[in-house]
Amino acid sequence: MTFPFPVDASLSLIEPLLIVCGVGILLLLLDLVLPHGQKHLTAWVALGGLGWALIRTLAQWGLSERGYAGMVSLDNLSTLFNVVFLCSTAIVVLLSMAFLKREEVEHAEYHALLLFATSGMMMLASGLDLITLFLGIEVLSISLYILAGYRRNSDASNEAAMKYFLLGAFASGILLYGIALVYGATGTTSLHRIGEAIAGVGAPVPEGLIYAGMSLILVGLAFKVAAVPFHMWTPDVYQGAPTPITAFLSAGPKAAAFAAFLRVFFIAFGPAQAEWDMVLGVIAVLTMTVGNIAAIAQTNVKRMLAYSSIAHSGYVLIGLVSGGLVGGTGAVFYLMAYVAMNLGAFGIVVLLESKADRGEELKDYAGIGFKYPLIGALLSLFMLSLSGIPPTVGFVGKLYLFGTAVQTGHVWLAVFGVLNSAISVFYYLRLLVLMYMRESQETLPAIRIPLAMAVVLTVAAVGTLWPGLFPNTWFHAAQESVRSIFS
Amino acid sequence: MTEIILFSLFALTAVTCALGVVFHKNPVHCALLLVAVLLSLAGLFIMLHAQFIAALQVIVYAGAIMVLFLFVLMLLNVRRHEDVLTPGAAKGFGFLFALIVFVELLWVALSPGGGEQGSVGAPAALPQEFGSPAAIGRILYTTWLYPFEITSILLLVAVVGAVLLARRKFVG
Amino acid sequence: MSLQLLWLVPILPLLGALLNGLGAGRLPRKVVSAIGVGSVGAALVIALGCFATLLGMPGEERFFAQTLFSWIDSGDLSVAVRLGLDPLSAVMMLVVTGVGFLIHVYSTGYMNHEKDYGRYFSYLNLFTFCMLMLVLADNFLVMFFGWEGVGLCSYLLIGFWYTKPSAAEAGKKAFIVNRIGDWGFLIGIFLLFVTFGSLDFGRVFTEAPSILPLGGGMATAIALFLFVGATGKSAQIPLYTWLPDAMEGPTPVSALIHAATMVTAGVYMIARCHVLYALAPTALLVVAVVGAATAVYAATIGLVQKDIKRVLAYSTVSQLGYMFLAMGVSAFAAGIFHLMTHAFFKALLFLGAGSVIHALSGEQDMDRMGGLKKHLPRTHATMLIATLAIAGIFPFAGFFSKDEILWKAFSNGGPILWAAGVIGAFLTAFYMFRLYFMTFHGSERLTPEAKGHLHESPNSMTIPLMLLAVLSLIGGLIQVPLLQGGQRLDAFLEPVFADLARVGGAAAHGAAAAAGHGAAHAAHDPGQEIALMLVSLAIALAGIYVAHRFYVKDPQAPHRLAARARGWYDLLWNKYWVDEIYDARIVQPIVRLSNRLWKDVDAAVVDGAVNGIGRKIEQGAGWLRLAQTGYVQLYALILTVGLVVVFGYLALR
Amino acid sequence: MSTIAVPLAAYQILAGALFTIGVVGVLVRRSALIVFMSIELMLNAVNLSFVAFSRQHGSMDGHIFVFFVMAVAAAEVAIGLAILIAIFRKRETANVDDVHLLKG
Repeated sequence: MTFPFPVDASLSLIEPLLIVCGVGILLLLLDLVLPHGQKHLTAWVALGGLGWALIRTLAQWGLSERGYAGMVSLDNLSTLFNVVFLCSTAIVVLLSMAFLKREEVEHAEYHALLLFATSGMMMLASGLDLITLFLGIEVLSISLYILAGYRRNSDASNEAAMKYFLLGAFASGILLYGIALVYGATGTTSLHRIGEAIAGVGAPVPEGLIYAGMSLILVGLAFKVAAVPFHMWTPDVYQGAPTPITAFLSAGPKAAAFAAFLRVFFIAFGPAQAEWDMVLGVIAVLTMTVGNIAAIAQTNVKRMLAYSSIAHSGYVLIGLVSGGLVGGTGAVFYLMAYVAMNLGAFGIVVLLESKADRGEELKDYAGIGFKYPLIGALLSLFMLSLSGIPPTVGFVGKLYLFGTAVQTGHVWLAVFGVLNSAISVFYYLRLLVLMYMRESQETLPAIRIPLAMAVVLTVAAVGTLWPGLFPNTWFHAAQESVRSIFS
Repeated sequence: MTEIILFSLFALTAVTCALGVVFHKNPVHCALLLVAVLLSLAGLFIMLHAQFIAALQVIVYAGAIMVLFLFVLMLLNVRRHEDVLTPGAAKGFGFLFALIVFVELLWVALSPGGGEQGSVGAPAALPQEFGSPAAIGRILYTTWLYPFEITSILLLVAVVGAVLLARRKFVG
Repeated sequence: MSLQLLWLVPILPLLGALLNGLGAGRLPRKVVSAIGVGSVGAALVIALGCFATLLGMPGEERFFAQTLFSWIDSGDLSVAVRLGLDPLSAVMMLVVTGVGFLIHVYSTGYMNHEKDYGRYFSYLNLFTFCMLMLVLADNFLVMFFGWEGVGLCSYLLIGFWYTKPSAAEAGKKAFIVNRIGDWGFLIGIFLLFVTFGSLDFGRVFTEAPSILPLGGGMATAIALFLFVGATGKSAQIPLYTWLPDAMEGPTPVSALIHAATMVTAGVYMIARCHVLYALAPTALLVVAVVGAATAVYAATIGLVQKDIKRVLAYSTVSQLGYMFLAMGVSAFAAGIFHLMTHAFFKALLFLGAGSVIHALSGEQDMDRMGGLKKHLPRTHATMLIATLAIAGIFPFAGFFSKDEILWKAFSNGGPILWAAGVIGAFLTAFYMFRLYFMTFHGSERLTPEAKGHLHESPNSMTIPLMLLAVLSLIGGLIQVPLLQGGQRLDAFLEPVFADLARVGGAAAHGAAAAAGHGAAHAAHDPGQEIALMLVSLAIALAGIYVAHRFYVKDPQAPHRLAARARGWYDLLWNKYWVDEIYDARIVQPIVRLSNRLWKDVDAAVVDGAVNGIGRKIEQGAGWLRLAQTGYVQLYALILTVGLVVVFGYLALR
Repeated sequence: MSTIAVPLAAYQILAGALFTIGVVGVLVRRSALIVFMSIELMLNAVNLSFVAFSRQHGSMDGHIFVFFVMAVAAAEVAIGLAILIAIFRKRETANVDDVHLLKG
């Protein structure tokens, strides 16, 4: 019997994904061979795998192919996002080294799960089918539930895992129901064919079902990007999760969810933009405002950064609402900027905290600007970038994003965006004031920056400053990536 | 006619038992009621020519997943004498908004252009093999190969995670 | 000197900032001073060279642009980091580098005892760099970069003495209030981009008259949004509250940033965008009214301040008001003229005040000064010149610039704006001489410790004072009214403002027409100008006279007011009878009003509103915290509510 | 059975009802185990919907989706129960509203 194997199942299409999954499985096997006390070596294996995948990904830039019955797309969007995922995961692996050692939880599973989560993100960024996207979300989310609860002996970590899981599963159910309704209305789950159906190619489709499905899918995705009012899990999970995982959560998975958001709403629901434009715009404004205002009242740094990350989701949403090539470019550029500066900020948080969640309160930052001038300067850089002060990448990103909003006739969004970034200065600046303008309550111990952390901070600082001064490379990358989904 | 009777029977069982799952005090009974829901859904699946899925429903869901539930129930030995529902006003709002969700779903299902046959189109004529394991296998391993492989990663992650979180002590 | 060297002007201070910043705490003081002062000095030399080259060119060709690199180039948005030199930016460049250089020199003396000497000079150089980027920018984005940069440096320098909580708070307030203004500027920039598809000055200003209809909504919106930015940076009503608080910083910083340069950025920006404003007469009227109101309002508050730097701070707000008044009546060149002379004498006043404070070991309360004339001869002499200049006494610099504004306010804006300006002039003369007399004349009311090491400041401080005094003395002469060929600054700036003609003469008449004074005195009327000049001179002299009466001749007058009931005989024979009438009928009401404005309006209403918004936001944050109860099912419920709303909006229409 | 006596809408309403009951369970039950079961109810409602639409369209894609949903459900249940066990070991509770250290 001949087996009708699909001709377009080419492995090179998903090569980085295969490498990441393969190395993840390899790590699980290594765990069996490595003696106790040597488990930290798995971090280097993971890094090697990520580096290899990164090299193969970079080689894919410019390629445009589809495969697996049109479910997987290799285009510049997926390639660019894969680079972001791989880099951010590598940074998190480096960030985690000191943490895992300090908390005495060095396990191969940790790195394997990071890699599996990364593979989930890659599925999200390359998926052209609602089902593929859904499964990608699940691979990613389930890895994250586990990682959030990784410190089993901490009540906060357990609680974070529980809340994340409960709400995540609930949101998944809603998302899935949305997919079912869209399938019911159009008979397909392929993004392109849904788009054609909505645009009126072929038989007319029942609108009620389509919009019902669209709203449920919107809620499911909005949950993943932590948009208000679907954000409630974020502060608790970010605060409770181990800090390197919080950094991880705020970077790659958020970017991945936005990649999916971009594909679903530009390709599948693009023809109906007039319908969702307003909803998403209002959500964007709510997200920025609630995120920024709530951040002001926080006393815990991780929680403050959680709200800050909510606010930044709001900014990115502005790009999605603006739509088209310019809006998409703004959103993608801002995501890259956000990942760089946010990972830098979390790097400092990881560096400064000590065992048993100490050093996470804002007051613990008093006076560190003088005690550790380099750390102070770097944190200042990341905070200034997050609040959008030139010449950092945060400024260029916001400028472009708000500019596209005005350009596409969403002046009100730009007004809210600019106002919000004025509000946000308040809490970012407070950290600087604390660092430089208050004396520390206790004598601060000397801190040695480990090599891995030095690499992380350097990369993040360069990623924050360089594209702020010379944004063209990033712009072109973002623009080409968004262009590739329209072709 | 038989179809309508069968449908009503299964639907009634499913809804009643589902309500039981949500409101019954004893968690073990809840689990058993959930099994009943799953089984009546399996009946509906057969009516919809999804024999293979119906079989999976019984084997995977009612068999494997529910056994896991019961196992954990026994393991934790949860106390019985406690409030079933969450205290406070949140409960009332929970009912209210769930009700609105239902009304909205109902609206969509019944609205013109919604679930009515005419607008979605008359049900298609079914091929001979519709719903059979062979037919499902054929598309599962060709068209849906990629998602199928993803599920293998998914289950691997779940296994690793479950062991990691639930084992008594970290080794080492 | 070749104009190709222009890029060195901003880059040199940046290099200085980097060297001092990276070497902070390691370099010896001498090296720090050499780098800090040397970099700005070199920038000044090159700036002078460029200026000379520019002067050597024919008037119409005095435009030069230099592209450093392409910053953003993404198809639809393309921005290059480009420097532009024209007469307007050349004047600003000279003011920034010139005054900046003197203040750097002064700082080597003033900050000599400071622990963080290197950090200070690093910030100061960085500020100079950002300010130069702001004035030399050739497009709105680079300008915005400088705009935000000076705000940031201002914040760093105000909070320089971070150990004082008030300094830290003041720094934060300055930054946040500035950011409120910046949102207006940014929105303005976006609207410009949408309208013109470009942010280059050249393109925007050339195309503006053909794209934007005169008085149209878009032109007005752009102009007003830009003005919101200007009010933040230039401390105009209602966003001025940060400037008095900014006096917490070191005094040279107050002189450089909060008097001479950064606060004038808003004025410069409006002068730069004069074409846009000419197209929006309503916006011009708003600028004029806000400027005039600020000029009077801040002067009134200045009457009762005891802290010498706070008097100068409110005075700065008031003088900036004059500049905006000039902008508002389309007297752009006059505004820039006043900006320049103000930079000289206000920097001098601050540095002189700094010298006094330095001599008294940090004392800032004028009640504990007095009689310093003989102890600080150089400071006294230079301060006197500056005070005369700001009071507008002939032939000091302030006389010419202020009179030009007043005359233009009268001829282009009408008598009400002019009257406001004259009242402001009277008040200015009064409170400035009050400051002068309280500090240098009368009895010595010093604290013992201040008296202990009372000394004239070192040369590094007094020489800049003297140079600035010379500038305050003769700086006005580049623009002598009524004299054939006397208006050299006007002539120099003329090519910049020539394009106003293309707006169809609307610029000259716009404000007047909008103000309801259709008969604009476009024609030059020398008799009227002289009359106005004499009036304002008389008013200023009156202010000085009153101040002299009350703070020198009879410092006890207010106390003796209580003794007025002693009867006719006493009163008739009392040679200060006139003074008392003055006092009771004029001075005391004004002082009471001033106190009320300061305590009730300034502190309670304006400051209260700014702080109140902050408090409301914090309150909102508190409510949001309440929702985040930690109960996961509440989170699920809120998610469901969101679902219901989104579903209802999308699917049930 | 060439003619269908039971209309698609009936299946959809049933699916909606089961979904809603699941939502109610998530919102009001204290016991984490029952909340998990309620989520299973929601997923099953989706499955019913998929199969009904599949029948309607005459394509077996919906069946495949159900297959995937079952895999996802299995994975979720495994992880959820593992988290529950971890919490139960530390705090002796299986009620979701007892877990609220993190807030504000």
